[in-house]
Amino acid sequence: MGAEVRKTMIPISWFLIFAAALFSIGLFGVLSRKNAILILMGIELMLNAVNINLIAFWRYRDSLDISGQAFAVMVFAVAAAEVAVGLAIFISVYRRRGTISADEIDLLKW
Amino acid sequence: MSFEQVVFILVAAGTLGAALLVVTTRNLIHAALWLIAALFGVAILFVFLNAGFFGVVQIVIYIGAIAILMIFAIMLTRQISSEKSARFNKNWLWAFFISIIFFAGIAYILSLWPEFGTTKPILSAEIDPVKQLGVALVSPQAYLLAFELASVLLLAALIGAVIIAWEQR
Amino acid sequence: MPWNGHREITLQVNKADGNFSSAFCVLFRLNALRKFTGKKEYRTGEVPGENMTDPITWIANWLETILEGIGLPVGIMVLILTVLGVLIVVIFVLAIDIFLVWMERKVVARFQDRLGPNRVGPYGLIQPIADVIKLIIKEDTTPKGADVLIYNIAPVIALASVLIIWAVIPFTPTLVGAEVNIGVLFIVAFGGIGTLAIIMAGWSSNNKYALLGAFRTVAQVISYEIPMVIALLIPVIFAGTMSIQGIVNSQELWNIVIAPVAAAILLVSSIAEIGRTPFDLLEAESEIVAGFHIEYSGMKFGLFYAGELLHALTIGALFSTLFLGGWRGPFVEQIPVLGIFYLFGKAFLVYFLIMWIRYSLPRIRIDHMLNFNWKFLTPLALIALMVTAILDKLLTDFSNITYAVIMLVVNLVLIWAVIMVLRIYASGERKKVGELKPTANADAVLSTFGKDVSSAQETSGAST
Amino acid sequence: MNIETIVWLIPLPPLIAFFLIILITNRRKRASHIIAISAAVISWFLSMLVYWFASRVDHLGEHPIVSSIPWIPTGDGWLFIGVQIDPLSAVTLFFVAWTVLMIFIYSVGYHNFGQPKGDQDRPGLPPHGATVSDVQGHKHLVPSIEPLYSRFFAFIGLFAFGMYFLVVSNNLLTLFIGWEIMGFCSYILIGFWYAKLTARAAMIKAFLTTRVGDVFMLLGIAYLYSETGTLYYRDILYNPEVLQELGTTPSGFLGFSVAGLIGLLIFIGAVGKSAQWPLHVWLPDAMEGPTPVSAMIHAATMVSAGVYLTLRIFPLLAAGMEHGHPTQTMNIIAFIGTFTAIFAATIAIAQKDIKRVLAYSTISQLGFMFAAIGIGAYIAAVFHLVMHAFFKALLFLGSGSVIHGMEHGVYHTGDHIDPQDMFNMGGLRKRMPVTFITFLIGGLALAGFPLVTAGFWSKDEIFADAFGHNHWLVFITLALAALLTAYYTMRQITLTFLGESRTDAAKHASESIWTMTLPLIMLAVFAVALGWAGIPEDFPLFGNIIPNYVHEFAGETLLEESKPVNFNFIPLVTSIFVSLGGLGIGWLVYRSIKSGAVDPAKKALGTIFVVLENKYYFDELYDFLFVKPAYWVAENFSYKWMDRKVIDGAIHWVASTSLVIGTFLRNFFDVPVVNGFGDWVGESTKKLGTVFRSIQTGRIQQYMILALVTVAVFTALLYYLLIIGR
Repeated sequence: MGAEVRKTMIPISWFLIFAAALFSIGLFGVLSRKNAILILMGIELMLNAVNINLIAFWRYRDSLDISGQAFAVMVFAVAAAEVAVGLAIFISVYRRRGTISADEIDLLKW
Repeated sequence: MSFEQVVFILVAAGTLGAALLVVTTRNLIHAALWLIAALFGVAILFVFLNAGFFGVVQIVIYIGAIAILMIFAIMLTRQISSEKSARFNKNWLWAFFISIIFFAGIAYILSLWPEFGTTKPILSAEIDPVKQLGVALVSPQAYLLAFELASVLLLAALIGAVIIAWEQR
Repeated sequence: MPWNGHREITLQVNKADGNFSSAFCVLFRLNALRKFTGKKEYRTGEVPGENMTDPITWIANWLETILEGIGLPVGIMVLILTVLGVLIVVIFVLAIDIFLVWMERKVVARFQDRLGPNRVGPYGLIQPIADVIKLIIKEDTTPKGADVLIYNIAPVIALASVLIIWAVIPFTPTLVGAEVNIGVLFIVAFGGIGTLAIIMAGWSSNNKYALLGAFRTVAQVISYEIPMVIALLIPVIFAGTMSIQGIVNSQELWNIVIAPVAAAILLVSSIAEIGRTPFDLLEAESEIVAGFHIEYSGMKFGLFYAGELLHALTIGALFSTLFLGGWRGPFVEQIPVLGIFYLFGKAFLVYFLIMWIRYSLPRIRIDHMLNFNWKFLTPLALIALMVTAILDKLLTDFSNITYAVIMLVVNLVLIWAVIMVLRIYASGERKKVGELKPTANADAVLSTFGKDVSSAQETSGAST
Repeated sequence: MNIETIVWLIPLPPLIAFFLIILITNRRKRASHIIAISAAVISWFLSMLVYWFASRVDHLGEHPIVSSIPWIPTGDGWLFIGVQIDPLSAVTLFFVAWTVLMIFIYSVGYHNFGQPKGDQDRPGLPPHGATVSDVQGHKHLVPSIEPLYSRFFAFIGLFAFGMYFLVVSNNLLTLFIGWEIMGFCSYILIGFWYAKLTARAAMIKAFLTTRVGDVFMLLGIAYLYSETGTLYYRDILYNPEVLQELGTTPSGFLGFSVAGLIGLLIFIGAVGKSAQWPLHVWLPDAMEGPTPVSAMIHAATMVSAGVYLTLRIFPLLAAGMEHGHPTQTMNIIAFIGTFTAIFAATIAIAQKDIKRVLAYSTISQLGFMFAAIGIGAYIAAVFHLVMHAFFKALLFLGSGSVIHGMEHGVYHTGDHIDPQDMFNMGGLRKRMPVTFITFLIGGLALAGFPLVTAGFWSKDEIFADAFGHNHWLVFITLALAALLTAYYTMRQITLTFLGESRTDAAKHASESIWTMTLPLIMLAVFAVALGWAGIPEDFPLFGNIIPNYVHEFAGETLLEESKPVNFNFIPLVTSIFVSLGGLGIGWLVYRSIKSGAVDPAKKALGTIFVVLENKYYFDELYDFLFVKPAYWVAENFSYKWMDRKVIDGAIHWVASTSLVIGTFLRNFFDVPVVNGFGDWVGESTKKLGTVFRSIQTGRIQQYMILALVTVAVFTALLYYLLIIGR
């Protein structure tokens, strides 16, 4: 692999930085949005960032060691489950309290 | 700058932009659609990593199921675009700074990593990642247990979702 | 002949499209023998597409040699060829689509004992052209309070999501768009995109009927995706690969013979997927005027319409690829181009079947639709899948013919069992409907009738 | 699917049927018997498959069909369990499969499937019949269906499982398990009509009596395991070193060798199961159970299991037997067998109940087999075991059919007489021909009617062996027993079928339905034809028509090929004489009995007959010896003294003292110290809570921000300290 080939190919850093950025954006969404569904979206973004990292490490390190992909699969499963339950909770909360804004759901305060 | 890199930069930029719009737009449906765009971008990036399988799975699960479910939930909770309430809660500045700090921290730590600049090794033609993954997921030496646990988790989520969203009448 | 040099280049092309293939499956590349991953081995030297038996491949190779002659870099060459291929196929398919309009109208007319279009051109063949022109020159309205961007994007996505599927359907042994090793999954994925388009349309038109249509769509399509995916898995089990070309190659014996149950499930759930009668709840005229595309007019509506028709044909092609042996047919090994005709022949057959169902059956109620899916289709699909998987493992070291026979027999048993269960269920339902309705004071009522209880019950029994 | 797997699968279907019926279909009678019978058919088919396969392996004895799996980890290594088919188990499997299947089918008819529910039938009582009104509207009584129909099929299913399990198992442990399962099933099936006092008593009696034997058997097995460290047939019974070793080492008990003692102990188990004297008392009472049970458990399979076991351990018994002189144990077995044969036969001639006669004849025939084993006539014993299983099952089923017919008559006439008393019958041959023919065949087989029937050949073989090895005593006694056998068989046939009907019920008896007669016919075929498989080669006229299949096949089980005794006319003549003589006498004595007449033998024998009628007063004896003392001890010692005085006293004392201590602790420790501390903690926590609760805003995002800020700060801190700091 000569230098010019290196230049034409994508280093892992791009993926990692991209994933970090995506993660932070998701984090911001989670922390700042009012609407619970949007918080859920933020969480999805973060999970996606994680997946990007997993796959990237799988691809750039030892592609025979499949664990990266396996973990990504688990993340998919967890994400799906989390969305299903989360949305169900939001809907029932909405039925009871007429809102799903995160900071109006504060029955657990002092 | 090779063709590949150009495409990557375009896709990545698009994805990040979409993600930013997700967390900033006021209109929930638009946010959801932007989320879909971002997820699609991630799928493309998966393909860049020779994980076409994950690309398609991403589309199936996230766009085909999760995003649509979210839109569905948004419609059910009737928070349609017309709501003019504040889109952020009052400590959003904190959140902003924390996110920035995290990004900076992660980037900094990563930059210290010696192999930061490594490029892809050649993926040898005869190994089929999908096949490998399948074998690994169901072989007792590898991830069979985790796989089964994931399936149990999904089942539990299914039932739980049904029970929670059940309308008692 | 510059074949040696050509080989190297093509190898690099493969490396390149190894990255691109499933990302830009939209890009339809005409690369023939490199992507051909069938059981059949080509001897070096004898290359299909040299002669006129496989003209498209031949043209492709010719173009490649030329472009490489001018000295373009490989990437650009691939890009050009790809875009070219995409254009060709899209145009081809859309042309068929226009013809479909005429066919649909003719067939429905025959079903309803009418003549159908017969004014413009011979047998009204030009009618669809006229329709298109009408649609184009129609006023293009956008409702007030609609979400303009989404409103306008939705039809495009709707059509594109159908067109994309053609990227992975193999036309001939040597001609397949994107030979992705996960074609089946790919199809499922872009089915989901179609749903998305409908939701966008329904929501963005700011109309409650449209929104209702969108809701119904989500409920229906997402639930019917499940049995469809499970049924798709069964050919995958037989072929041992998710690549569609691989599945076609594995069908010395058509899959429908060894897995009729899966075929039936796939057909039903795809009909539900494209929302045709009896599953046309998403645009039920009598309930929610036209469903999600109620606000659309002009060519935007045209796109939806075309998309729906084309989707039906796509389902046909898909079904024939997965269960009817795709391009397989006599002499197709010698003259690959025949495959196209075989494929479309089968596809139109299935399309006709779908139309037949559509124009013969009434629409079913929405709760029935959901019950039918969750309480009947999905369990059946799961059972079929398990049975097939277990049998497939059990019968590994049997000869093909035994394998096929046993599979068929088991499927028939399954069908029989299903029919039995349905009969029991139906008789129970009939009893429930037909039993004597509770009355305030049975004796009084019966005495007014002047009969004793038994005869009253007999009459009620007779009345059912 | 190799043959070993099939062998493993044989016992399974009945067990599955048991659970299916118990758990699911116990309310549906038709489904129950369909399940049970189809299970029996599957097992039968598999057994036939295995038998066919085994009979085509040559020298099956040296290399039988074996497969085994590790079961229990012992200290060093594993305890293996497994299956084994050698000639002995093959032939046993053969007759077990046939009889079980036949009896399953028979039970459907016997329990009146398809008849209406009884008027006052209650679960736990035999059906009393149902009144139905026909088209003319006048009511009459017909047999009614058994209330616990499904349960019955479940139980016999479980029993069949036990029997198959015992037959196919390849070690004494699993054999013992199957043995005990059968014991339990026999218990619940004898007491199937648990509302009858007699049935209850009989079930308890049977269980306890067999328990006595089983305890000894378990001792024997344990002893064997401790001596050899294994319970495999192949390891013990088929390698000469071990046998030699066991046979020669003295056990220090009355001069038995170890092998002898083990053999004796296990044999006692067999005595209990096969109802040999002195543990024979339970079998006649066991006739309280339904007739299919009597036929299957108490004639064909379970009681045969005792003989099967003894045959199984025959090498152990014969160990240390030098040139044909039987060992001490074998002598004991021979004695018990012979004694039981004659003893039971004598009782049998004085019984009135048709089933009891058969019960005693079973005991006596089993005695024959044990006697044969005792004198080393292994093959004769196997032969007689198989033959007896068939014709005795046939006889029992026939008697069941007779009783059924009689009950029908009783329902018709309505006068309350015992349908099982032979003196109430007579002349049934006209009423129920099929039953008569088959019963006659079975009876002749039992009596050993010359040349045609199976019983003749098997008994003849026993006689020949006894004679050939010069066991005079055994020979003569058995001959006498055979005479009596023929006598009471003829007595039974005559009383039941021949002559004139002595009651109206007998006049109106009717033939049973096909589900009952079909098994009779099948078994009758075997009762005749199977005997020809064992004709000795050097028998005049017949010898060479059919090869002596039994000898060749079953003989291979043993290590050293046992020579058939060369032919001699004396035993032949004897057996012909005794059978024909006995039959003749029986017919002469009983051919013309008027209704209500006393047994003519009673006039002839007088008091002896009374003794025989009362079974030598063995029940009373055991009652006096064991039961009464047991009651006394239980009442006076266990209950009054031990339980009331000692145990209760101790408990009361403990209770009162602990009460005192408890009050003390509560007042002086619990309330002040523990509670005080607890309250203090609670109060202070509340105070703290009021101070800190203001942080808890209930806004999840604030919490998250808080947490993340902390994380960020600490990470930065650590990073500074750990990386930059040095």
